[in-house]
Amino acid sequence: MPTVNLVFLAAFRDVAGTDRTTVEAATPRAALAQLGILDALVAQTPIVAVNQRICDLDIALSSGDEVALMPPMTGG
Amino acid sequence: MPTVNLVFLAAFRDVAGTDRTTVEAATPRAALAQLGILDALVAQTPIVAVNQRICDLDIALSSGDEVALMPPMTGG
Amino acid sequence: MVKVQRDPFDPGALQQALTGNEAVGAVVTFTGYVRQTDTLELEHYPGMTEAVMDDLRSQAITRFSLHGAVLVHRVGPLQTNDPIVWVGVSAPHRVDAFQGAMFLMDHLKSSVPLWKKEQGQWLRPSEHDKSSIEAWS
Amino acid sequence: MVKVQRDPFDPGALQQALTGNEAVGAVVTFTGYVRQTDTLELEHYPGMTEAVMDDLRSQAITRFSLHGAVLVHRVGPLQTNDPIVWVGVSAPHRVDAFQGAMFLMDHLKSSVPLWKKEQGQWLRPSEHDKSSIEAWS
Repeated sequence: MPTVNLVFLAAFRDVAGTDRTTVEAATPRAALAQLGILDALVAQTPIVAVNQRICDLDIALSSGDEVALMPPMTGG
Repeated sequence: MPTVNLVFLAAFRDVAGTDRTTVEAATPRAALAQLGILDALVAQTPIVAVNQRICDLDIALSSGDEVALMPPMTGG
Repeated sequence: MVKVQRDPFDPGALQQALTGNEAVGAVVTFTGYVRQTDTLELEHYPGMTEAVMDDLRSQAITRFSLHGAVLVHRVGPLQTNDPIVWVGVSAPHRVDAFQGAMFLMDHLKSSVPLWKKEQGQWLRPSEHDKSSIEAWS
Repeated sequence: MVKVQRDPFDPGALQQALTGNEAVGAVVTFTGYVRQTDTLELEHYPGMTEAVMDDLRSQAITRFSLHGAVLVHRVGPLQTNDPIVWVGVSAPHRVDAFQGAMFLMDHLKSSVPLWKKEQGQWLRPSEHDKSSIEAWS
């Protein structure tokens, strides 16, 4: 099982209770389920980036990947 | 018959051969006809202003009016 | 503010006049520059040009709920790369600011007494500039 | 140029970088300011934010035949009246310049990893901002 680094941005830091953690998981969805925050995040239409590229929750992860969970963006 | 001051702007100076002249005329159209340049100007879709307000060629003039003949505008 | 002048202007300094109010969330500016040309000269009709610009400014402020609007147009001889026109508007929101600036520029192109002479020839308005105006009415 | 920074910026100085080329007839700039607020804070995702802005910049240059484009966005704590975002584009003609600047601003609002926290609350995107993006696709 790949070891990946999860990064939580903005409002999602509050949901995850941390800005960064490491888990073993095959997909972003599995990683969030393991942390018990999958439903809470999915309800907030998350954007997922793996190594800073936008992906979906079911992409296959590799060890060392950085998986970012981002709420809808509000710049400008 | 009112005495009015005609002002020719930009390309219309070349048509009129002057930038400014005084004539006695009841309307802008009559003034231009008197100068022999009515057809030449009308062919170039003139804008007419009397005392700096846009009017048409058939407005009744009063003595002392400033009648400007302007070609289509090209600012910006 | 509305101004017709022979001298150059400084876009950064002009923008200052539009800022510093807590209702303003957006400032859009347009600067027109002279593209590669041998000679360009601009003529206006003193008095009327300023009055028409001022009326246009009032129309834009009302129509797009602008907070402020500034129009500056140069006249006289101009060189390649010279700034020729500046329009800046401030508004609470970005869409109004963009719309206001476009409205003003479209009208400056063909509804304000200004005429360009390039290389000795008086320019004619383009069909595009004429139809841009109609889109606002 | 694309930049994410904590420090303020100078719109006039930024515009300088877009001028001085004889193909450029039009420069459109947008400056966003913080409207009346108690506290505003902006977060980004270092690396990805810049990369997405850079990609957006390239898209705009190609799509609207721009000559140049600059995007600057501030992060960190901000005060009322602070400039927060600057977009400037140069193009041969005004319509492309306006379109390019609007495209960039619409995307900065909801397609770039940036998040606003106002008075302790993370903001949600507005329906208007979401639909603005769809209009470009």
